[in-house]
Amino acid sequence: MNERELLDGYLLLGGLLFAIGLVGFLVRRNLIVMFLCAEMMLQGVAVSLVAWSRFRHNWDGQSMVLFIIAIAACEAAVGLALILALFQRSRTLDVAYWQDLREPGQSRRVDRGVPEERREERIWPRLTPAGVMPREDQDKNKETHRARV
Amino acid sequence: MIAWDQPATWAVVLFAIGLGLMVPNGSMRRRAIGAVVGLASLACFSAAFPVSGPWLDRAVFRILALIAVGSAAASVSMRNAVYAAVWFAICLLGVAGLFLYQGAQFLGVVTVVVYAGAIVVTFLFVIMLAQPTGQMVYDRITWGGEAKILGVGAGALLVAIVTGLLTTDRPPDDRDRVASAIAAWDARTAPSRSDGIAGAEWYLVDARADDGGLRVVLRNDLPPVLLDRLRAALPHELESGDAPLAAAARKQLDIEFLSIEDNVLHPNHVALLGRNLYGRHLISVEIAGTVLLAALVGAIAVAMRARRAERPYEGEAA
Amino acid sequence: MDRIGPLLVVIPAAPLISAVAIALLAPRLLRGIREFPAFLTIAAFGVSLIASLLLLREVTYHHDHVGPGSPSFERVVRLWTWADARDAYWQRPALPSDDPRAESPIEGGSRDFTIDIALRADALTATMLVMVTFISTLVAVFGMGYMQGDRGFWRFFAYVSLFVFSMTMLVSASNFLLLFVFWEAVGLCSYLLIGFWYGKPSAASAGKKAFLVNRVGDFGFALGLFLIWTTYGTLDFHSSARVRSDDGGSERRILDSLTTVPAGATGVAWGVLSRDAESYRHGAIGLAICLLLLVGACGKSAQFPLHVWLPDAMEGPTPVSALIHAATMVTAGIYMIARCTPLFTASPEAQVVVACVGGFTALLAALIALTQFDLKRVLAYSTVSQLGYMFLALGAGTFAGVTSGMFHLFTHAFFKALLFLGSGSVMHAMGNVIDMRRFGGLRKVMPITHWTFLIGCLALAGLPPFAGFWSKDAILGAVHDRAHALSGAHAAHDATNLAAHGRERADDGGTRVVEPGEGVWTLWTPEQAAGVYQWLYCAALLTAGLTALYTFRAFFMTFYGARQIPPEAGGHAHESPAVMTAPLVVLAVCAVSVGWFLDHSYQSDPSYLPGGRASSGNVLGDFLGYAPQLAGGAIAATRTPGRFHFDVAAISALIALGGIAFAAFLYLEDRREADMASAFLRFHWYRRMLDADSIARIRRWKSVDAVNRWADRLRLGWLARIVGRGVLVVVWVVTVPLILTQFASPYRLSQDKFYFDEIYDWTMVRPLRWIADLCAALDRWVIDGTVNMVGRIPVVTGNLMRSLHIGLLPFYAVSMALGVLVLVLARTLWGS
Amino acid sequence: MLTDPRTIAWLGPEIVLIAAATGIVVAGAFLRGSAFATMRIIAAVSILAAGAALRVGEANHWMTTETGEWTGPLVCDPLGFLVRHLALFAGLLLTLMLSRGADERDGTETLGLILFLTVGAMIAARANELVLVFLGLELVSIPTYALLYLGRNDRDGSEASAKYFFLSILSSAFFLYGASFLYGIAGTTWITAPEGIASIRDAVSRDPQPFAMLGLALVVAGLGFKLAAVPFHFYAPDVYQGTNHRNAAILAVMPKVAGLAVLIRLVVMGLPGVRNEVWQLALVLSVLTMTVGNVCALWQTDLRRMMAYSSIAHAGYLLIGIAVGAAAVGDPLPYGGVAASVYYLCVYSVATIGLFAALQSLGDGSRRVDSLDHVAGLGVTDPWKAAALAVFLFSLAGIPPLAGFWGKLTLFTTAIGQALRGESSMTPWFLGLALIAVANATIAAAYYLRVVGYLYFRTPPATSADLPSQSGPAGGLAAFLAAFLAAFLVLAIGLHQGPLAEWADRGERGLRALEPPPAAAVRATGPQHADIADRRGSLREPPE
Repeated sequence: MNERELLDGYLLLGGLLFAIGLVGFLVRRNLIVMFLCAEMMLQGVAVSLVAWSRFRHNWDGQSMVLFIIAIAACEAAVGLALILALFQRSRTLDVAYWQDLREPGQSRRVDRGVPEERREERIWPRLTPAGVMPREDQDKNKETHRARV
Repeated sequence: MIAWDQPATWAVVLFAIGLGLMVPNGSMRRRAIGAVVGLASLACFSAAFPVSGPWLDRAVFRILALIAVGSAAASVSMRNAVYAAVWFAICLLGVAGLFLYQGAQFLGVVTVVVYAGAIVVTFLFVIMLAQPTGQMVYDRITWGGEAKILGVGAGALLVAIVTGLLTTDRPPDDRDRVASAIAAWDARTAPSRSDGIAGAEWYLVDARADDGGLRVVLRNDLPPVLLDRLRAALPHELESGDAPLAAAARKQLDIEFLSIEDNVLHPNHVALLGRNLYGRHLISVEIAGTVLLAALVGAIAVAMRARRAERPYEGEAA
Repeated sequence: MDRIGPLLVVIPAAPLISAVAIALLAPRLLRGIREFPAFLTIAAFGVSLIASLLLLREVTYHHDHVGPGSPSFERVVRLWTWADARDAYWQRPALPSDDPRAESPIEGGSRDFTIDIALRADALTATMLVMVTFISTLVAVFGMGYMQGDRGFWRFFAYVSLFVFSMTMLVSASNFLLLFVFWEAVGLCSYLLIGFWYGKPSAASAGKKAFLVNRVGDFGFALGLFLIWTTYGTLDFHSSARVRSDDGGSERRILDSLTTVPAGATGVAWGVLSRDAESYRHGAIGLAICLLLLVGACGKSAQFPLHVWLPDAMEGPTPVSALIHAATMVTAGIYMIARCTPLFTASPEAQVVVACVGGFTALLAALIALTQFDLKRVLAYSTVSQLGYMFLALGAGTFAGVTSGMFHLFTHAFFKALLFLGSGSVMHAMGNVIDMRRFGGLRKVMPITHWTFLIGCLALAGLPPFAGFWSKDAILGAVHDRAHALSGAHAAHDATNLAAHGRERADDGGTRVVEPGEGVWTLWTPEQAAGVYQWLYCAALLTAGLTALYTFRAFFMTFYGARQIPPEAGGHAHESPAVMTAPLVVLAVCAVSVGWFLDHSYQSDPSYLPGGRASSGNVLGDFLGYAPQLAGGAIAATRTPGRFHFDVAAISALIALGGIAFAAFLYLEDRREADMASAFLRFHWYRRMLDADSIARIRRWKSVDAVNRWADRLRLGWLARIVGRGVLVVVWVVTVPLILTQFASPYRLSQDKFYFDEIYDWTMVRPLRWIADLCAALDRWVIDGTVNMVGRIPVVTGNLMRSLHIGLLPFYAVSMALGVLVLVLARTLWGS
Repeated sequence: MLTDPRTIAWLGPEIVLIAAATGIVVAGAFLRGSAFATMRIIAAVSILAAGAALRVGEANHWMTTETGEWTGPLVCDPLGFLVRHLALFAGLLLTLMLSRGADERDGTETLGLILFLTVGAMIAARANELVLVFLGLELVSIPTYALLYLGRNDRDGSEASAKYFFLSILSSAFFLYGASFLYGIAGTTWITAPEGIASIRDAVSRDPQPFAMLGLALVVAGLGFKLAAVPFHFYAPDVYQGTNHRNAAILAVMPKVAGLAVLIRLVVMGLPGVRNEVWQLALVLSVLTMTVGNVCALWQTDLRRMMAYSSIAHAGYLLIGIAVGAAAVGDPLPYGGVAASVYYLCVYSVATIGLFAALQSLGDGSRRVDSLDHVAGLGVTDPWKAAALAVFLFSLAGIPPLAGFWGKLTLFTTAIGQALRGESSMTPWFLGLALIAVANATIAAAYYLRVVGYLYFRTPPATSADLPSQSGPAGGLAAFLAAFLAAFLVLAIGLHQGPLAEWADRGERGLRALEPPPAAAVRATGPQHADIADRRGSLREPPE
């Protein structure tokens, strides 16, 4: 691969990553996933930068990627704390939940075409209590438990 | 205006369709179709951007690219946030591989360690903390039909723009002209030589003409014999293509050598990167430290505030 | 040590501090200390007065050291640059033309709009400052007694302090914009003080009237300023020494805000009034500027078309009338025109207009003043009349004219303030009754007021040793000389316009400098103008007689005759307290002495000042001669050795004596005016006119004769006789008596102020109201519809835009992303 | 660079602030809640000390750097000097604005974050390097996320912080993507540099390729978010409404200060090669922004929402200066676009912070002043604060003797000047821009004066429960002090407009001193690469 091809390929890859992240940011509703997608956009930027750095034979691009990673970590720290706080307040991670603040006179957008939520019977695994040896009679349905795990 | 005969165009269109089908809003089958279309789109992209070189190189590149882009698309389309995070981690691995392929070893490692190792794990942690029971309806739909169209359209538009820029014929600059001259010379004289240059772009780093003459920078892994021949032939070769360039070359032709290992592929890669980081970017490093501190303080304050019982805003009846 | 800068700052600062302190402290914190505002105000005014006197001394000191090369002295203190807009105006280069008036085409280029907060010290400013601060100090002392017990005691002093601040700033401003700002500020103070007792409907409406009428004048003034700026590219009075260096910044000081610019500093001189080539653009634009400025001056100084507000302004407290509406604010128009002398000198037609306005107003107001019964109103019309005198003097356009106008302004301030304060004293004693028919014979009750009022009346009437005599004589002499000079000058008025227009000379730098000579007459010839001035001279003489008559009419009605005290006085009418009489005495001393103290023309031969210029024989005139706009240019060319016009003085003094005598005849013992008027209205003369004898007399009139003869010649005698008789009967029997008796008898005319208010009501107010009604209808149905539609555009757009803010985060993100991509597309597709 | 003592001197104010912020945060962890007043005094004193350090450290240099001395990643020039002063002053006012009742519990964190944020704006004001620019902007953003959440502990506050956070990271991504292209074109992260050292400016001038346009548009998008320019403005109304006055003040000022400085350095001065595109972009954005901001602000009843739209509109005015500056870049005559923009930024910032401070001082721990009705009749009940509010509103509306008037005047005159003196193809654009700006100013007057009307011509609410309390609310006194300071400054600038205009002018001239000689000297189709000597690291190292 010559330099130009390498550059073009990486720029395209960066663009694709950025675009996929953008699409995810725009269409996903889970706050955490949106944030993940934003990080993906930064990955696209990083790929572009590294490609340019190689093409220009210059370190600055790689240094910049390091800074981007650092800042992404900062944003993740604040952002995740924030998301947690939001979740504690609303008990949901749905971004569409947050539309109280809007222009007066506008109506709240409601979900359309909500698919049926599958309410399947779930049996959650139970771990055996640690530390002490379980007595025989403590777990009446040992068999089923084991079968389900 | 839109060149429908180009694979790049189809690639973009398929990209849009595939992503549109993949993002969560529909049935499993639709998403599977989307994935297939997406793969087709990637194939079109690879057709639109052919690469040269040894097949192993090409294959590695293609595989890494496929991992990165494919897992990114998968991450976006997963209904479950945990899966999305995991796919994102895989995507990061692909990106790290791409970094390594570019010679950015340190960045590759850092991406794996910091991103995949720390940030994504934190994400997962938060997802675990914040995930209520049951499957989330909102993860399975978008907030409206037009949202999907607009969002996917925006992404596709961006890809279209980047692709368009990359495939448009850029006006040739000095470097391109010199490269084509070298390539022409190579093609003409290669039969009489035993060693071809095999892609002038690979060797030509830079070429720049100014009032002082023409300065050409080549990578220094050319055979010396070939170099002398090239030096002799270049002005003549340029004569047919670009008169001012040839005039500059006749006036003075400097050919310098540059080892790519001197730079981003240097054996002491990390040392040089560190030198750059703590030299040119010293102040930036300091400021980045400040940003980290500020983020730390902010995150702790937010977390502690969130832990406290909700207190109504000043005076507002709760 | 140069003390001019600090002094100039201290003079307005002290009243400003006083005003702010009173407004902040008096109503709440110092409610208990009633006298605090008055003392603070008096102290502040005292400080200003002392600073003004020191400034006068400084300026005089500098005058003594003025070299022969630079006959003027000015000092500009730039406090800071208020407005500084780079390249605010793009001046088109003037096209070269054959018109000799386009002497100095203005260079094209960008103009900075720069307004400095700059104060100036020169002779004119120093004179005005001394006058203003002196009068205001006395008025403040008087006001402390007069306003005692009023609910708005602190408010009064806050307003007065604010007024004095504005007035001192007005007279020490160094550019037109600053002048205009404080011009408005004094107008505001005037408005506030006229409507001081805002609960009283007449006071409120008088305030409104003053405000509105002044707006008309200010409108003209503002237009004049715009024209000045577009013509000269600056609003500075004179060449300030601001060098506009190439990089534009090095000269401007930032931190040292108190920068004194030396008078002799070189640099690009671009003041409006400076003796710089481009400043003397005259002709049509100059005339327009002058007339617009005149409109402004007419508004502020209550001249003929806009004089109606001043008499009503007497609704304010009497100290205010003395300070603002007699001595200081109303002279702002005079000051402004005197300040703009170079502009007016360049367009003599404007001067004629100024003189006509002044002369006509003087006569008109004097006629009105003859029959008023309100003491303050008499004095108000007298003020209008005296201001008319000053305008007349300024309109004479010679050095003597301008200085005599300023001289009259100076003396008038003292005796008119005295008269107003005297009338205030009377009002105070009479329980706020001001109708002269309701009191009389007060000379025993209020001896000090009586004597000081007498002195004021004598000064106003213009009897020899008193102040008004000297200044009025100077004005009459200046107008007289001007008329003669013009009628004699037309021989010298060469056919070539250029010679009259100015002389050219090359100065040292080789640039062409126009020494302006006599201005250009285009509308009428100098001899016509001479005729106008002749008439104005006669009118002024007549006004002098009328002045004496109405002054002493008021004096006799108030202090002589049968003793009569209205019940409002509460039975204890007495002389005012010392705090009120002391200012009267001080002013009386001034009114006696200031004239002969300043005017020495009667005793000295024409002498020469240092610098080789002729002395006008008047200390004030010589002093003003150092002011830059009087020191050079065309006005300096009209400077002649002063001489005392014994003939004019004698005539005017005799006329004044006659007026006094007539007033004494009518009003001294018993009031015959009313009898005469009633007799006049009892139709004796009318009946006499209708008897056969008088009809026969009419028939013998030549015009009637001529008609008859024409009729005879055409053999239509019978018809003419019938028609003629019919017409005669109709005219003489029905119409004329009705008009004359009911509306147009001289007495009624005078008493009803020549119906100016009614005329304005019918010609301006009511048509305007009709137009307004029409407009309202039009507005409601046509314009409003359109405007509402236009006005709805933002609202509709807003609603449209607002509907985008739906509160949904992903939507916002999509909008952002699409916005970016549109930008990218626009740039990559269109850009390439 | 480390050994250069000038670096320490140049970074002195920032060092002081960071040290103070760290100290406050650490001490606050131990003295939670009890020492808020002390901490606030320490913060204010540290800002003043930073101001002093700014003067001391830079006074010796900014005169010399006016001549164009290149100082590496940190530019030391009059523009940075002015903007850093502005940031410090804004930081001081914000520190004073913290209300005790509301912020006491997180007071130390809040103070520290405000100081960090100030540092961010100061860094962004003078960064001459892409990385540093990005870091400066992030140092403004990241504390803002936390402050938004801390400011108001209710649903609206959470929603506001969520919206701001997510849209902000999106805009950061855009900015970075654009920056990556600019870096790629140039092969270096220097924005401007003297001859011989590669810089983005030189590279783009040599080769204005399509990637430059892409980078330009993306960077402008990222910065447009900071400025709240249409279509990146959507967050502003919701976020302002959903947070408290102090945070609204931060949002209205700090990102704008940082964003405008970066816009000037990176886009106007850094990309002269595509100046036509830049000015067209800025012009279109300007028209859109001020129009949308103003028309949406009409008939708003929520004060902060109205102020959000107002701040959007003012961003549009700021962009006028950017358009003019970009159109005139490279011209020998300084047309004052950048200076007008910076000047306007100063007067806008002071008035806006003051307005929010006055509003904050009206409310107290138990009351809030959010809607127009809450300030009805304030002229009667609380004349001083009403007067302060009126001063700010008049200034924002551009009524003559106040500072805002001069800002608008200079902006509009520069636009007209550019129309008259620029290339003839620009004339209709800039004339139209000036006309639209004037029309917008009249629309703006409508809603500002409406508030004034509420202040003075409405009767106050009958029940005293609705009245903002007047008896010294806790912390309200300091906020009132801030409002008073700002009002004083607005009046002072209005009456004595010269020095600030001079500073702004000097700022623009300082930028122009760094400009390369006229573009004719550079070959139009030169090679696009960064200079080789730099890359080899042998011939000429950029000073470090």
